[in-house]
Amino acid sequence: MSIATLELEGVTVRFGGLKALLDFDLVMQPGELVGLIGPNGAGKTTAFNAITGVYQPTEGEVRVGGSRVNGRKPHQICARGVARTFQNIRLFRELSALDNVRIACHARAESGFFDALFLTGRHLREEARILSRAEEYLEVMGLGHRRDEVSRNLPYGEQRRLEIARALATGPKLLCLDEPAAGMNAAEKVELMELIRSVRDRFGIAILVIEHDMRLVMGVSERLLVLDHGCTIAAGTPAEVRRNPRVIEAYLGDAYLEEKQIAVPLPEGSP
Amino acid sequence: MRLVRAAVLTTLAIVAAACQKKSASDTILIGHVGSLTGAEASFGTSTENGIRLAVEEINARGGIKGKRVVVKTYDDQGKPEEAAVAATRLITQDKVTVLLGEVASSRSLAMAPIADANQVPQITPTSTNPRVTKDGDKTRPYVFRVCFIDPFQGTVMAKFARENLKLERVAILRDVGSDYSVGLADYFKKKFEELGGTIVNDQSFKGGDQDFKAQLTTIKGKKPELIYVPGYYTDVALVARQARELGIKVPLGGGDGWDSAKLYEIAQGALDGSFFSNHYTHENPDPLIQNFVKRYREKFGGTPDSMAALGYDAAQVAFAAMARATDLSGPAVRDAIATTRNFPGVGGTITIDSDHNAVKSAVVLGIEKNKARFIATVNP
Amino acid sequence: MTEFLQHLVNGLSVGTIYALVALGYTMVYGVLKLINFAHGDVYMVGAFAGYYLSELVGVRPPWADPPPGAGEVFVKATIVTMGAMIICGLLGYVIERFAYRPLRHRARLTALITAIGVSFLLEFGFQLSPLVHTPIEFPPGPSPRVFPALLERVGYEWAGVSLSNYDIIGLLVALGLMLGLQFIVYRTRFGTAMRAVSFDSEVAGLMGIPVNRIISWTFILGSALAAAAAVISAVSRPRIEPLFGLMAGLKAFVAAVLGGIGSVPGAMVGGLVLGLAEEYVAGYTDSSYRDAIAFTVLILVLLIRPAGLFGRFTVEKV
Amino acid sequence: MAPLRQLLRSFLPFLVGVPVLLSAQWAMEYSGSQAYTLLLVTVGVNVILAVSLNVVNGATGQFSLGHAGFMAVGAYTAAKITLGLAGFKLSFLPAAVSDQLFFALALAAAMAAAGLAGVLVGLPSLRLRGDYLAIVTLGFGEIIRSVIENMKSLGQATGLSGLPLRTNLVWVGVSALATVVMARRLSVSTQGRALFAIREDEVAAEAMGVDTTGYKVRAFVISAAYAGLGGALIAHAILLATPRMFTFVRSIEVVVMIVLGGLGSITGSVVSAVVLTLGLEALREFQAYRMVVYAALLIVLMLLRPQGIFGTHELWDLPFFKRRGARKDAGGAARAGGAP
Repeated sequence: MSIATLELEGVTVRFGGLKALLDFDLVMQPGELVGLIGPNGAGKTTAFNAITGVYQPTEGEVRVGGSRVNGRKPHQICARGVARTFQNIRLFRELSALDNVRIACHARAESGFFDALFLTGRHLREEARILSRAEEYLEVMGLGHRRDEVSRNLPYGEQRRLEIARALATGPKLLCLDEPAAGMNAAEKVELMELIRSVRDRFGIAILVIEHDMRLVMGVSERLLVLDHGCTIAAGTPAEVRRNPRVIEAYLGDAYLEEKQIAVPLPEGSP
Repeated sequence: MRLVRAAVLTTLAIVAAACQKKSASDTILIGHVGSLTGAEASFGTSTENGIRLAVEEINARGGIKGKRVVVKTYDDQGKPEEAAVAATRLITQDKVTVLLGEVASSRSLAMAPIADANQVPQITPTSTNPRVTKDGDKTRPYVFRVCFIDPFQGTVMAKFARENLKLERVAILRDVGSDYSVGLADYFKKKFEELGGTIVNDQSFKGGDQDFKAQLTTIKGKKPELIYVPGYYTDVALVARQARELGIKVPLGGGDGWDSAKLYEIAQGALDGSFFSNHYTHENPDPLIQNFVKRYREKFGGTPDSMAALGYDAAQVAFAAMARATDLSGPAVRDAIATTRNFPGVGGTITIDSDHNAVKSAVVLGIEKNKARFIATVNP
Repeated sequence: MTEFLQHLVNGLSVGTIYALVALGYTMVYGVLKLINFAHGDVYMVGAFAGYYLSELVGVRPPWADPPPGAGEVFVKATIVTMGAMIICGLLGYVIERFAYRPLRHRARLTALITAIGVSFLLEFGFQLSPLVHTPIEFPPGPSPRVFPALLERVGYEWAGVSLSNYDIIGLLVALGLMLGLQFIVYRTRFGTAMRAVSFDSEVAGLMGIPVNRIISWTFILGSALAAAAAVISAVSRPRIEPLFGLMAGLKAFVAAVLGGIGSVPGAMVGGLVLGLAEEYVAGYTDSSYRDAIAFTVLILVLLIRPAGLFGRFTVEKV
Repeated sequence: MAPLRQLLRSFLPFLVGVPVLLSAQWAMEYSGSQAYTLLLVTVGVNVILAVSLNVVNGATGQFSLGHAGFMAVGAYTAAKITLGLAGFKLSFLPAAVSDQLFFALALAAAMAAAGLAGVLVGLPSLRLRGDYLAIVTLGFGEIIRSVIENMKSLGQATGLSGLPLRTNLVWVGVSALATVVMARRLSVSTQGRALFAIREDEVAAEAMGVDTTGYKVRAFVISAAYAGLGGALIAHAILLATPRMFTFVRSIEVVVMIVLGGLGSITGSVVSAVVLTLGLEALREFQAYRMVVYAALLIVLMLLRPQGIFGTHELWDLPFFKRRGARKDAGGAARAGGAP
């Protein structure tokens, strides 16, 4: 068995007395597409922050590619192959779409300040490589025509896609997407999920995606993890999770269930 | 972008206009670089007033060699770089015959090499640092001063304190931001210790500070018999008040930076019993001095301080030299300034020595009932 | 011990002035998040306003013959102080209205530059030689002026430690103003509106709060506070000149940052701590490092508590 | 052949610039007119200061107010070296060449020393932001000045005087050129973009693999090194280094230059440094009124053009220069117009 791309073992994050995430376990294998769902305030983003080094886990261990990353800074974790997007879009607003992606390519750059100041061969080759790679990612995300647009002027959906392009450009082994479809309409959402799946297939990377819309996430992910109040209440294939009463309870409340006597429907094409 | 273009064009137009002005042949242009704005604007403005008074007088007497004297003043904001640029402009563009300034040694030091290089004599009214007229070991050919140098004034007060007042224990409170104050304090300390006295404490402040009680409290604990505060009147008056408020009863001592009517106005009697060295005293019945004080009052209001008196003297020395010089070329005027002997200035009788320093006697003044009184003359 | 106590008194006396100026600073900052570089200069204008007003009302010094009665002293001191506060309040309003408001939605550095411009304008404008000679000489010109003794200084001595009624009045006024400000900020409608604007001026505007008016009043209040500080400081240290607000402004800013900028009690504590730190450093060590030490203290405090003593450190939500 | 071309490209601005500067210097000397030399030196030094400060304040978005402190470190380091080496000559070289070599050494040392100070000042930037950082950098500048004022070996308040005249148009020109080239190459390189990322969103930059702490310190170091260079040059032009030259007011002047030019715009900094320096010189005739006029102009300019002369753009981005290609880059033109 190959080394897991990401392993979280008993990760707990506390803010003062508040337990934002409790005893969280997650193992992701290369190329896996996993969904992380749960109601508001369930600790999904906290889990992301613990993985990417924005918060330090109070307890537990985070391993990327087999080595422990607790206490590492976000950029170091990024260098080990974990990239992310943000729930509230955090693009470099005043910079062009191309520059946004090129900045992310920096994570794999080897030349230093000296090379930049003296225009060494290494620097020039690197710049050329970065440019072509950045353009490639823009194309992949369907943003080629927006190359020179200032990112804050892009339409909302394109900003979301640009964030994904930017995250991809860091050359990750694991991509963490924080509600990538938030604020989109149904058609756009489906389109985006298809795109995410194709990205996974094309680059062969593992993807962890937070999504509110259960239906959507069930459609694309092979495995689901459900959080509520910081606790993992369910894990497994979409089909398993769908039937889990705790999930239904957390999501919809007992009253709703009793009244309607329904289970969460399965979207088309899911296993 | 119209704005940019407009700004650039205006700048160019003003520069061009400034360059076009040429001094007509029936006038003599002298330059003054002074701190008219900035933290030391008060001193620069005084000097400027003194110079203006001197110019007015010389023109009333028919000018020099039949030519009117015109003074051109540039502000340097109290910055050495600006002083250097202003001096360059006065010399190379305005073609001044003589350069006057600056008050502070640090700025005069920035101007001196330029005066030397362009062979235009510079007379500084109040820069007391010995290095102003020296370039390494040799005297700067074109730079002169009409004031004391730090060693002289510091030494005078040390001798006065030790020999006339028979003091044993003295504390120093110096303005660490002013080369003048640091210079005086250093030489005072050296001489006083040489004469067998003890410096019980050496504290410092920064010009413009509002509160000196921290230093004074510490000084009080050391029980000195005199506190030597070589600084400018702007700070000294507050120092004196706060010393009295803390119950320090010993006299204060200082240098010519004290000399200003403002000192007494702010101090309100807190300086009674104190001493300072100076060039002259307003009380001197000498008509030269009384005339100067009177005319200054008429023109500018208020009593001239030592900065004004020395600015006036610097201009007078320059005028006298120009009158004596064979022609108005830099070297000729320089030679004439260098041979100034026993020139009667309001700040004492000036003789320029081989180091281009003014040799003149100092007076020690005592303060009684919030007024300065002549105590002794100390010859160099 | 006497010396230690004397330093304590001195430090509190200096710290009071820092605190008073810092109070105005911190209020303006709290609402606008703008380093009002001109605050020190408003303080300076306050001192000069007091100076001119006392010339106009003819303040007589305590040693005049006959000495002014208690009633006269009180009336004239009140006129001078209140007058200076009103003049500075107006100045604050004008500065805010014409130099800062048009730039409110711009990058914050932009407003900083106009603040510097205003600061230069006041400093260098006041340094010009007088253009008007009657009834007052204005501008005052670069040489220092003597602030009149509004109130007779009464010195007390206790076990070798001397202090005066000036110090006591200053400290009491500062404490009173701090409490008053706390009251305004937390107990009045105006204060609630101020806090709302400070939190998010856009949303506050949507909630029907007249944002412009609140900001104007904050400026007026802050500037009036500066004037009060100036009069109190100038009475005990009666030398005023056009640049004397520069260092006071800087120190007040340091004090405000030290206390946690935006916090009223923070400004008070920051001012006193700064005053005491400077005092003890200048008194017990080489005094020429006084300013350096003040800044070192600041840097150390900020490295340990990046939001100052009373400031709340906000973690950015990711 | 390739490495040679590489080298050529790397030093191209200097290969063009140095002969121009040399001939300017020669023309100046030949005509015997030194009138504008010192003024041009001040202009050049201000360009160096503004462009280098822009690396920290404009590109990286860190608000530094301590530039004068770095200047002081550079000026004193270089002054100490030239004074210390005043008696030495490399006997196998002509005196002038030997002097210039020593000066080059002094400048390099000035940059190194100021860069080192930059590390020290850059460190708090890791924990502090915005105004807190501003006041701390200002404090560092004042501390540096305070230390100099108290050091006997540095001449206290008088400073170090009697420096040899070493700064000329060539040195200043080359240094200014080097500063501009540095800033420009940085801004189009991946390292420079990392700095922009920090300015735009520190959290996102960190998440995208930018070592924000490292890059902030590096920005400080580079900026400080060039400020030190500026300080060393001005000291050897007026032959003096005194604490008076390096007050926090000096730092503020540089901040004014970069904001007025447009934060982040290299050409903006250059133009504004030149215009402000020459403008103030032109106003010198007005004596004490000069500074009042300057202050009023500052306010009016900021109100009329809050984004600075160039906004965040470079000269070549402006519609004036790209009339032909204007339509192609609609985004750029919209940006140049500025936000409402």
